[in-house]
Amino acid sequence: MQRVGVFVCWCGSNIAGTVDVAAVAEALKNEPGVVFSTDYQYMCSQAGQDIIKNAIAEHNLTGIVVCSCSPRMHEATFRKTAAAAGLNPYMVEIANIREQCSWVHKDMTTGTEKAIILGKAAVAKVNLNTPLTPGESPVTKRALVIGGGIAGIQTALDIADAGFPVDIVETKPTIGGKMAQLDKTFPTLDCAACILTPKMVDVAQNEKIRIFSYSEVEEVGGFVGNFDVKIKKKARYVKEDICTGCGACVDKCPMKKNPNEFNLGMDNRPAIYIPFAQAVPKVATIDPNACNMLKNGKCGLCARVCAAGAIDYTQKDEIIEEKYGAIVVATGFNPISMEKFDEFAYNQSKDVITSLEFERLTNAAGPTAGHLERPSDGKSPKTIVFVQCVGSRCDACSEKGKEYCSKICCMYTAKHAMLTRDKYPDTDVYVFYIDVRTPGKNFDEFYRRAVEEFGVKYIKGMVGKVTPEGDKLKVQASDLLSNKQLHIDADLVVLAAAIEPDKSARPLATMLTASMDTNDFFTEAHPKLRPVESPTAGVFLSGACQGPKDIPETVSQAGAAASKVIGLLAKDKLTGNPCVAHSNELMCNGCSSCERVCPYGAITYEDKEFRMPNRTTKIRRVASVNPAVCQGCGACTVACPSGAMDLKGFANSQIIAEVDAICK
Amino acid sequence: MNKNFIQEEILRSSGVNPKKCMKCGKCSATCPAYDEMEYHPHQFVSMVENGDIEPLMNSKSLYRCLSCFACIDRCPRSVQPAKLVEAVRLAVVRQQGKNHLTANDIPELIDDETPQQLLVSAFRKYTK
Amino acid sequence: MQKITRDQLVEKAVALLSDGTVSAVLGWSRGEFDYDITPAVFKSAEEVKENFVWNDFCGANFSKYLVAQTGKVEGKILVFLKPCDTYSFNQLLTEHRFDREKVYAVGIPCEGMADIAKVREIVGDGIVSIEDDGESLKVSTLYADAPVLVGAKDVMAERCVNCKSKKHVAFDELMGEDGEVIESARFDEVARLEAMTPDERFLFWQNELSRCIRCNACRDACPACTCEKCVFDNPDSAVENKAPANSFEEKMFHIIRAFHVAGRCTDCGECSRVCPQNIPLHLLNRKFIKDINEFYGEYQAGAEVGSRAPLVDYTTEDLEPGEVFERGDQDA
Amino acid sequence: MQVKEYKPLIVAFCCNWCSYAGADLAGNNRLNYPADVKIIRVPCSCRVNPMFILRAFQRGADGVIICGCHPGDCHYTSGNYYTRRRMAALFSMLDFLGIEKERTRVEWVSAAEGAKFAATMNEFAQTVASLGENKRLEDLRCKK
Repeated sequence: MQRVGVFVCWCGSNIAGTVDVAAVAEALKNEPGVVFSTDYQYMCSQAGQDIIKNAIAEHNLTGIVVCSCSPRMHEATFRKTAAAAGLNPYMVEIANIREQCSWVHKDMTTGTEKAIILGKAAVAKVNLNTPLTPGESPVTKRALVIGGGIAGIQTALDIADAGFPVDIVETKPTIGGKMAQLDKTFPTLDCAACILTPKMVDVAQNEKIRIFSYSEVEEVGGFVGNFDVKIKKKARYVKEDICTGCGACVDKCPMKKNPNEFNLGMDNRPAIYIPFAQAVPKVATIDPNACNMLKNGKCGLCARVCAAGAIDYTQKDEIIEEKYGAIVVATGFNPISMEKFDEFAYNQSKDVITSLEFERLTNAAGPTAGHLERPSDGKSPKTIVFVQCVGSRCDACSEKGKEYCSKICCMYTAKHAMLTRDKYPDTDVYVFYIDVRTPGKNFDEFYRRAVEEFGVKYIKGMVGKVTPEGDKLKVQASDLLSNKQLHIDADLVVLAAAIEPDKSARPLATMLTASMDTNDFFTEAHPKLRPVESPTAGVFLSGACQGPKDIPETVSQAGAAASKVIGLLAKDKLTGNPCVAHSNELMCNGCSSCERVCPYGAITYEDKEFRMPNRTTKIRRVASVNPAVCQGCGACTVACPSGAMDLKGFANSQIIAEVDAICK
Repeated sequence: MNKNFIQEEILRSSGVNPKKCMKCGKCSATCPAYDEMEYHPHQFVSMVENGDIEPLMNSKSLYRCLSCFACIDRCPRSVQPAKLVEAVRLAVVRQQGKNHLTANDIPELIDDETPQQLLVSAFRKYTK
Repeated sequence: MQKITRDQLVEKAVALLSDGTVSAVLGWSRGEFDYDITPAVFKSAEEVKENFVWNDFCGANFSKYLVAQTGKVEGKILVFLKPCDTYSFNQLLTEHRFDREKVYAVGIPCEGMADIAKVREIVGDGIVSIEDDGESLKVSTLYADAPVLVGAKDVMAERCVNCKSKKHVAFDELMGEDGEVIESARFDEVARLEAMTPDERFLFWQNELSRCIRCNACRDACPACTCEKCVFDNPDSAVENKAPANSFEEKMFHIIRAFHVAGRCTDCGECSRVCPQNIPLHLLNRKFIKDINEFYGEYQAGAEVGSRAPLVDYTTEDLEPGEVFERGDQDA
Repeated sequence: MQVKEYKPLIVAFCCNWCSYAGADLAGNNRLNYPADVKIIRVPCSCRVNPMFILRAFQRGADGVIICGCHPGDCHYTSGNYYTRRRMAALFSMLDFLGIEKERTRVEWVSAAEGAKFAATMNEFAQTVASLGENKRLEDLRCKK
C-alpha cells in the first residue's frame, strides 16, 4: 500500500477563488492510501515545495498528489521537488484543478465537488504508480540547421563556435535568405550586405560547418540525440568542389531570358547563374528548365568556356544520409501572394510593387543598380504611396489575408519612406497606416525622424482602390483624421505585404513530427518559457518560422536556439522518458499487432524459452520494446489483444482506476 | 423607442459585429459615394457601435449609399459596413410606423421588366 | 452427405503416420454421443483406425489446436482442414502462432456441417444415436418408436448455409477437388439488425446476451482467441472477471472479445457453434467485418499470410468516427 | 421534496499534446463548460482502449468523448489515425447493440483550440443530458 500525501494549492485566488481548497484537502484525507493532506497558497513556491519535501520525510510518503495547475505547467517542478526529497519523481501525480476546474467553473460548490473528484482520480492513479527510471541513449554530436537565412547562419555559427559540427541545408543555390535581398536595415540603416556577407563568409570558412545548398530534407527518422536524416542534394549540373565561381559560363550562356528569382523576376538571368556576387557557395547552378543542353541536348557552351571543367550535364540528385543529435528549423518566411488583392491593381500595373520588390529596386546590386526607377517605364517616380497592413490583421474568416500582425512592415515602410526622401527630396511620399507599431529599441525614434526630419506624409487611413490611368496610378484613400477621401495621382505604389511561413514548413513539420499553428508557424514548447524549442524533443526553432520577426529578434532567437542545441550536444547521454511501453513476456503472443502500429519501429521480437508445467519448456516468440526509441504513445497497448503490452506511467490499471474514481 | 433597442435591432438585422472593426478606414477609402455622404462608412460602423444612431437615421447619407458592397468586399476585418447602412435604412422605415407600400400601390409602380424577386425583397423591406 | 469418406481420411492418416511424414494426427473422435464430436490427437495408426470419426458433426476448426499441439509433438503433425479452417490457419501463421514447418496440412472438402440444435428442433430431446445415410440423418430418440429421417440440408448450420468459401487457402496436400470463394448472404442478418431502430436492436441483444452463462466456450474455441492469457482472466488487467455478475459484464465481455478479434476474425463461426446457449455471437464478428469492408475496403482475414489487418492500418483519408452514422442515415 | 437535478457524467480522454493543452487553453481563457466533464490525460488518443470506454459506461458514465490532435498533426505522427479506425469500428458496434450513438464521440481539438474545446464540451454535455441517464450499459451495482 502506498503512503500518499495530498497537497492542494490555492494558486492565490486562482484556485481558492472558486474551489474550497481546505474542503478538498479534507475530503481527500479519507481516500485509500492517503496519510497526509494539506493546502497552501502557492505550492510551486519555495515555501510550498518545502512543505512537500518535509511531508515526504516526516510521513514517509511513497507517492504524492498535487492538486494545482495543469501538469503541463508544473509537473516537472513537483517531480524535481519529489526527487530532491528522495522520492522517485514518477510517484507524483497532478490533479488539474485550475485550468480544468477553477478557471472554467464559476460556482464554488461545483468547483469544489469537481476538484475533489479530480483529486480522487489522481490519488487512485498514484496508488498504482511504480517508481520509474529513465533509460539512457547516446547523443550524436552534430547538428542540422534547416534553412540558410540569417537565422540559420547565426545558429550554425554559434553552434560551430562551441565546437560542434553543423550542417546547413538550404533549398536555394546560396545561403543568405531574405536578408541578402535587403538594401538597408532599420533602425540603424546599415547596409544589409555589409553585415550579412561577412557572416556568410564565416560560415563558408568554418571547418565545423558544411553547407548543403540547393538541397532539401527528404526524410527524418530517429529521435532526440539520434536523428537519421536523408538530405537530397539536387543536381546543379556543376561540380561544386571544382567550380571557381569565375562567372565565365554565366556571361556566355545564350539562354539569357529567365526571370531572376533573386530580383523577384524584375530582371533576367541566364540558364546557368550565380544568384548574386557574394553568394556562398559561389558556385554556378544550371536551371534545368531553362538550359537548352539539358532540355534538348543542344548547346554545351558553358562546358566549353569552363576552364576548370566543372560543368557536368549528367549530374544526378544525390541522397546524403547523416545522423544528427539536434535539428534547428530556420525555414523563414515569404511575402504572401498579392493575387487576391485586386483593389490594389498589383496584377494590372507593373508600378504596383511589394516592399520586397522595392527593396531590390533601391539595392545597389538590384535590377536598377540602386536607382529608383519605375518598373514600367524607368522614369523616376515623383509621388510614391506606401500602403501598410496589406493582408495582415485580417479577419479570421478572410480568405485573402492573415489574422496576425506581420510585425516588420511598419519599420521597413518607415525605412523605405525615409530613404526615398533622403535620396530624392523632391519626391512626395505618402504612407497610409492603420496603426504604426514601433516597439523596439530606437524604433519609434526612427519613425518620428521619418515624419519630422524627412517629411514623410503619414496618413491615418487605408487605401481603398488603385486604378492605373495613363502613366499614373489613381490612388483613392481615406484620411480618417481629417475625415476626407483623398485622391492621389501616384507614380509608384508599394504594398507592405503580410508575411507567411515558407511553403516547405508544413511538410517539414510532418517529417519532424513538430506541431504547427493554424497559420503554419511552428509552435514553441511554451510561448513564454520555452520559445525556441519545438514540443518535439531535439527540434529547435530559429527565426520567422516560429512567427514574424525582424532581424535583431531573429538573431537573438537564433543564438538562443544555438545555446539550446549546444546544451543538448554537450551531453554524452540523454535520459529518456521512462513512460514507455513494455511487454509482459508471459502474456505476449508474439502476434506482431503492436509492431505494426508502432510509429517508431521500437518493437522487435525474439524467441524465448519458457518453463511450462511438468518440467517442460516451450519456445515462444515475444515482443520487446526498445525504451530509447519508444516515445510512449501507447498505440501498441490497444493493438495488443492479450493486454501484454502496457504503458508505464499510463498503465491500463492506472487509467481504469481514474475512470473508476471519476465514475464512482 | 429606446436607443439601445434600436442599436440591438440594427445589429441583429444586419448580422454585423462592429467590434471587429480595427478603424482602418478602408471602407471609406473604397466608397464611390464618399463625397455625397455626410457620415462615411467607417463612421457608420463606429456610430452604430457607440449607439449613436439617431443622427444616422436622420442623415441623407443613408440614401447616398449605392449598396455597391465595395466596402464589404474590401474590409479586412469582414465587418460589412454596407449591411449596417441597410439595417439603419430598415430601422427608419420601421419607425415610420406604417407600411411604406401596400399591395394596391404596386401595379402602377412596376413595369414588365421588374423581376419578381425584387418585388418580394421590396415587400420584405418596406412593410412591417 | 460429406463427399469425402471416413475411410479415405483414415487411409490418408495411416499412410502418413506409417511413412513417417507425421508423428501425430489431429482429428475428430466420438464424444458422449454421436453428435458431440471431440478433437483428439492420435499418435498411432491403431488409434486412428479405432477412434477416428468423420461425419456431419465434425465442425471443429483444428487450426487453433496447432498452437498448443505443435509444441508438444516431435516431428510433424497432420491436420485435416476444411476450407473455412484454412483461413484461420493462415491468420494464425500471420500472427506467428505456430511453426508452419511442424504441420502437414491436408485440405479436405466440406459439404456443410449439421447443427444439433436444428436437429433437436425437429426431433425433440433425448437423441440417442444419429446415423448418416448420405442424403439424410437417421435420428433415434428415447421417446420415438422409430428413428426419424432428417434432411441433411434442413439441419445445416447457419455458418454453412452462408458458407463464404469452398476454396482452401492453405494446404500441403488436397484431397478431393478445391472449390471457389462464394458470394454468400452472410451479412444479410447483420443488415436486418442494422435496419432496426436502436431500441429494437437493444432488446434483441439484451435478449440474446442475457442468456450468456460466461462458460467461455466461445473464447476457448475461437481460433483468433489464442492469447497466452486472456485479459478477462488476468487480475492485472483491471477488467478481470470470470463469471457474469449482471447484464453489463457479458456485454462488456462480448464487445471486447469481438473488438479484440476485429480484423483478425476469419468468420469461421466456431463461437456460435460451441455456444451452449445458442447466442448468435458470430453476428458481432460479422458486424465488424461488414463495417471494415465498407469503411476501409474488402478484407478477408486469413486469405493470405502476412496481410495487414485493417485496425492496425490506416490511411490519411479514413472516415471520421462521427461519419459512421451519417453513412447509415444515407442508407436508410 | 426536492427533485435531484439530473447531471450527466462525462468522461473526456484527452491526448497530452493537443487536446489536453486545448483544455488548458480553454481554462486560460476562462471559457466555461459544465463541471460534469472530467478529463483524463492520456499520452495520445490511441492510448484509449475500448475497455476504458466500456468501463466508464459500466461505472455509470453517461457519455465518453475522446479528444486528440487533428489527423495529420499527431505528436506521434500516426496515433490518431489508429484511434479514428478503432473508434469508428467500436462506435458502430455500440450502435449495433442499440446503445445511443450520441453517447460516444471523437473530436479533434488542437492545442490552439481552447474555444473549440469548450464549445465541444458544452454541446456534448447538452446532447448527453438530453438523452438522460445511461441505462443500457451501466452496471447497476455501481450506481449510487
